Amino acid sequence: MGVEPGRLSFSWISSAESTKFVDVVKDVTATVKALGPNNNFKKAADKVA
Amino acid sequence: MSDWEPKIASFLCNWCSYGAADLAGVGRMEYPPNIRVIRIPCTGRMSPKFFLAALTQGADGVWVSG
Amino acid sequence: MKVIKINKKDWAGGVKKIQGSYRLSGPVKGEKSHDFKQLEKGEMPDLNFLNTRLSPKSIVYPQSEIMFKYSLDEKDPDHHIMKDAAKDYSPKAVLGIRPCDASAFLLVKRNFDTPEYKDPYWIRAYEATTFIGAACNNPCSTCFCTTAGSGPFNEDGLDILLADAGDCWYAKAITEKGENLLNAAGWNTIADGGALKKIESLKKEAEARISSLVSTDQLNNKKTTELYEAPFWEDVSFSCINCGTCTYLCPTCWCFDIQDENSGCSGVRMKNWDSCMFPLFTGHGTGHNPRGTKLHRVRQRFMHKLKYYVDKYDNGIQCVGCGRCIRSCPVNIDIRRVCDMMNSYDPKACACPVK
Amino acid sequence: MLGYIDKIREISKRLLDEGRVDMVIGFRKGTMPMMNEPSFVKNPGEVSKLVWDSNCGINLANYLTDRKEKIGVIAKGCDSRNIVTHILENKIKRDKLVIIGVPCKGMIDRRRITAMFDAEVREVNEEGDTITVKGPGFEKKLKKSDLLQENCSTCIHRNPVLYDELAAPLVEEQKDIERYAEVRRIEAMSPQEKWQYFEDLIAPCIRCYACRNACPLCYCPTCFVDESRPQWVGKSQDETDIRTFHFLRAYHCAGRCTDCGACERACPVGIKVRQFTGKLNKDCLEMFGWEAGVLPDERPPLDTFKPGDPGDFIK
Repeated sequence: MGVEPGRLSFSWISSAESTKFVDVVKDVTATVKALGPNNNFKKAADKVA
Repeated sequence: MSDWEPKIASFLCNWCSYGAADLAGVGRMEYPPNIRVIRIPCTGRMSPKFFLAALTQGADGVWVSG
Repeated sequence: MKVIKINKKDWAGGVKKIQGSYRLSGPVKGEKSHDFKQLEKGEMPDLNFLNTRLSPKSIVYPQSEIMFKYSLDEKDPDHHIMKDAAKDYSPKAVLGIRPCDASAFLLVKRNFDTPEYKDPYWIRAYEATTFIGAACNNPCSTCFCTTAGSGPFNEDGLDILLADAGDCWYAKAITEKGENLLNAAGWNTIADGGALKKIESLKKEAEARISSLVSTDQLNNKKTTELYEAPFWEDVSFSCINCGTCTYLCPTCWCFDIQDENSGCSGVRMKNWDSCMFPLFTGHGTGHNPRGTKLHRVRQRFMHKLKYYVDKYDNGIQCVGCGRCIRSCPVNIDIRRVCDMMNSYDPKACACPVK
Repeated sequence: MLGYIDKIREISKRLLDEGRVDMVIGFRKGTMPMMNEPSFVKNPGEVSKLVWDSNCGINLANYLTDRKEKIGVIAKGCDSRNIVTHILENKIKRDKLVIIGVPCKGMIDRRRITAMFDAEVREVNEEGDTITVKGPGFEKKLKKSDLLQENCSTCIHRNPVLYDELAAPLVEEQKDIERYAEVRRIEAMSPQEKWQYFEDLIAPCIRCYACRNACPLCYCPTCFVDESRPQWVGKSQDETDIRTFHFLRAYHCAGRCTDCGACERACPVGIKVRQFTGKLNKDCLEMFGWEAGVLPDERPPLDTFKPGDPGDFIK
C-alpha cells in the first residue's frame, strides 16, 4: 500500500540475547535511516494546527 | 537532512526483547538511541492499529520484537 | 421581474467574465457521475446532467470545517485561547444547482439561522453565495420534488433560474444578487414577452414528467407516539446497514459533531458532518446509548424528516425530493415508501400488536 | 437465475409451515431498476414477496450476525462462505440455520450499466443471459456476462459450499481464470507508485462507512474508528484518517474476506474497495493455501500456528 517494507520490522530475541538485541537495534536503525523520514503517513501538523 | 535521526517506535515483549534490552543495559552495551521502547505484555498484544498510529504520529519506523 | 436571454454561445464568455469576481463552482462530469466542484480558471460547468451524486450542501456547509485554532504551549502568550480560524467569505456563485437543492438551503436555514441561535459559519457562507439554478427539463424517475415542497422549476432559494430553451437560456433574475451577477457577466439582452410563457410551458412539461409522488398531508395529524410505536419500523429498518450514505448525500441533513484535534502543542476545534445512522451519534459518556439499535436509528431519521420537523416548523417535510438517498442507498431503502406508510398509518387498522 | 424463484418460495413456505424456521431472510423486489432489498418473511402466506434475479448482490450473511431466532437464509456461493466464517467465529449457530443454497451465475454491476448511458436507466429486464436496458428514448440488449460485478466475473465459488436445501442444480464453476491480475499489477509498482495509486483510489471517500457496514465481517461491537479512548482515527476529512480507516479495515479482513464484493457494491462514490482486500486474499492463498469460508471445520490461518507457516520476515 505504499508503506516502504523496511518501516516495519519483526524480530525474536530471547531475554538472554542482549548481543542479538544490540545487533538488531543497529540493523533496524540503519534500514529506517536508509529510507529517510516518514513524511507520507505522518499527519500533517499544519492541517491540524 | 544530514543530521536527521529516525524515531523508531519499538514494541518489545515483556518476557523476551524487553528482558534483552534490560540485560544489554546491565551489560553497559552501546546501541543507537533512536528507538523508543514500548513494553507490551507479549507480542500477541501487538495490533496493526499500533503500527499505523505510530506512523501517523510521526514515527519513522516501527519495530516489533518477541 | 426581469428575464434575460442568453445565447448558448455567449454562455462561456459570461462565465469567464465573472470568474474574477466570484469563486465559481458547478457540476463537473467525473468518471461515473457528475459532482459539484470549484471551477478552475476557464473551466466550464457541464449543465447536461440529471443531478449530482453528492448534494451541493458542502459548498456552504463543508463536511469538515475548522472553527478555532489554539496553542497549548505555555511559552506562547496566547496559549489556551481559542482563536478564529481564517476564513474566506468572498463572493461565491454556484452555477447550475438544481432547484430542489437550492430550496434545501432554505430548510437548513431554519436550523442554522433562528432568532435565538445563529451559526456564523453557515450564515456567512450562505450569504456570500449566489445560486444560479438550472431548471430540470428531464427529472429522474426517483425525483418526487413536486410533492416535497419543491419542483423542477421551483424558484425558492435561487437568485437566478436558468431555463433551457434549446439554443438559448432564459435567465429569470429572482433576486438583486441575481441581477448583479447577470450584469457582471454582461448578460443583458432582455428576452421578448414570449419568454415567460415559454418558461411556463417548459415548467408544465417538466412537472408532468415527475412520475413519483408522495403524500404528506396526514403527517401532522398523526400522533407522534403512535407513529413512533408503529410496527412497520422493524420491516423498514431490517435491511438498513447503518451507513451514512443517505444522510451524507442528503441536501437537508444538517447534523454535525464538534471535535478537537491536537498535534503536539497546537490544535484545532472543528465541526464535522455527523449522521444519525452512526452508533456514536447519541452515544453518552456513560456508554449508554438511548438509540442503541438500528431500528431506533432508522426510525429517528424518518421521524425527524417526516414528523418532528413537520410539527416543529409547520412548513412541510424536511426533504426536497431530490431522490439521492433512494438512488444511492446500498440496500434500497426508499423514503417514498416510508413516507406513504407513515402518512397512511392507522394504528387501529393494524393487526400486528404494537410493541 | 429467474427460474429459481418458484423453488425458493416453495422451500421457504415449507420451512415456515413446518415451523423449522421462524423467519426466512431473502430479497424483495426493489423500488428501482437493478436493486432488490434484503427482507424477511415470517408468515408462510407472504413468501410470494421473495424474489431472485441478478440484482441480489448484497451479502445476506450480514443479516445473520448474533441473531437468536431459527433462520432460513438464502445463500449464493459467497453468502454461504460468509456463513461458514460466521459459524467459525461464533457469530451464529449452525443448528439455528437452514441454508437455502442458490447456485449463482454472477450479479450484474448496476453502476457499470448506469455509467453506460447519459440518460437515466428506467427499466432493466433479464432473459437468460440477455439484459435489456430501457430508458427515455433508448433500448439496448446486452450480454449479462459482460456486465458482471468484477468479483463475480472472477468468482470460483458460485455454488454454495454449505447448504441444507438447494434451489436449483449446481452450476459449473469457472475454471482457470486469472483472479489476481489487478493485484499483480499493483504489486509490480514501486512504493511511491503504490502510494499514489491508493491515494487516488480513496480520494473521493466521504467516510459514510458503507463499505464497512455492508461487510459481513465488520461486526465488531465498536469499530476502531468509533473508539474514543484512545481515538485511533480523527473524524475530519484528513487523508491520514481516511487512509488509516481503509488500511486497517482491510487488515481486519485478512484471511476472512470471501470477496463477495459487498463493500464495492455499497460504496456510494464508487471506490474499488476490493483493491485492498484482494492482496490479502492472494497472500492467504499463496502463504497458507487458505480461502476463507470454504472449509467449515478448519481454523483460519490467523488464529492457528503451523510449523510450516512462513516466518522469514522475523529476524
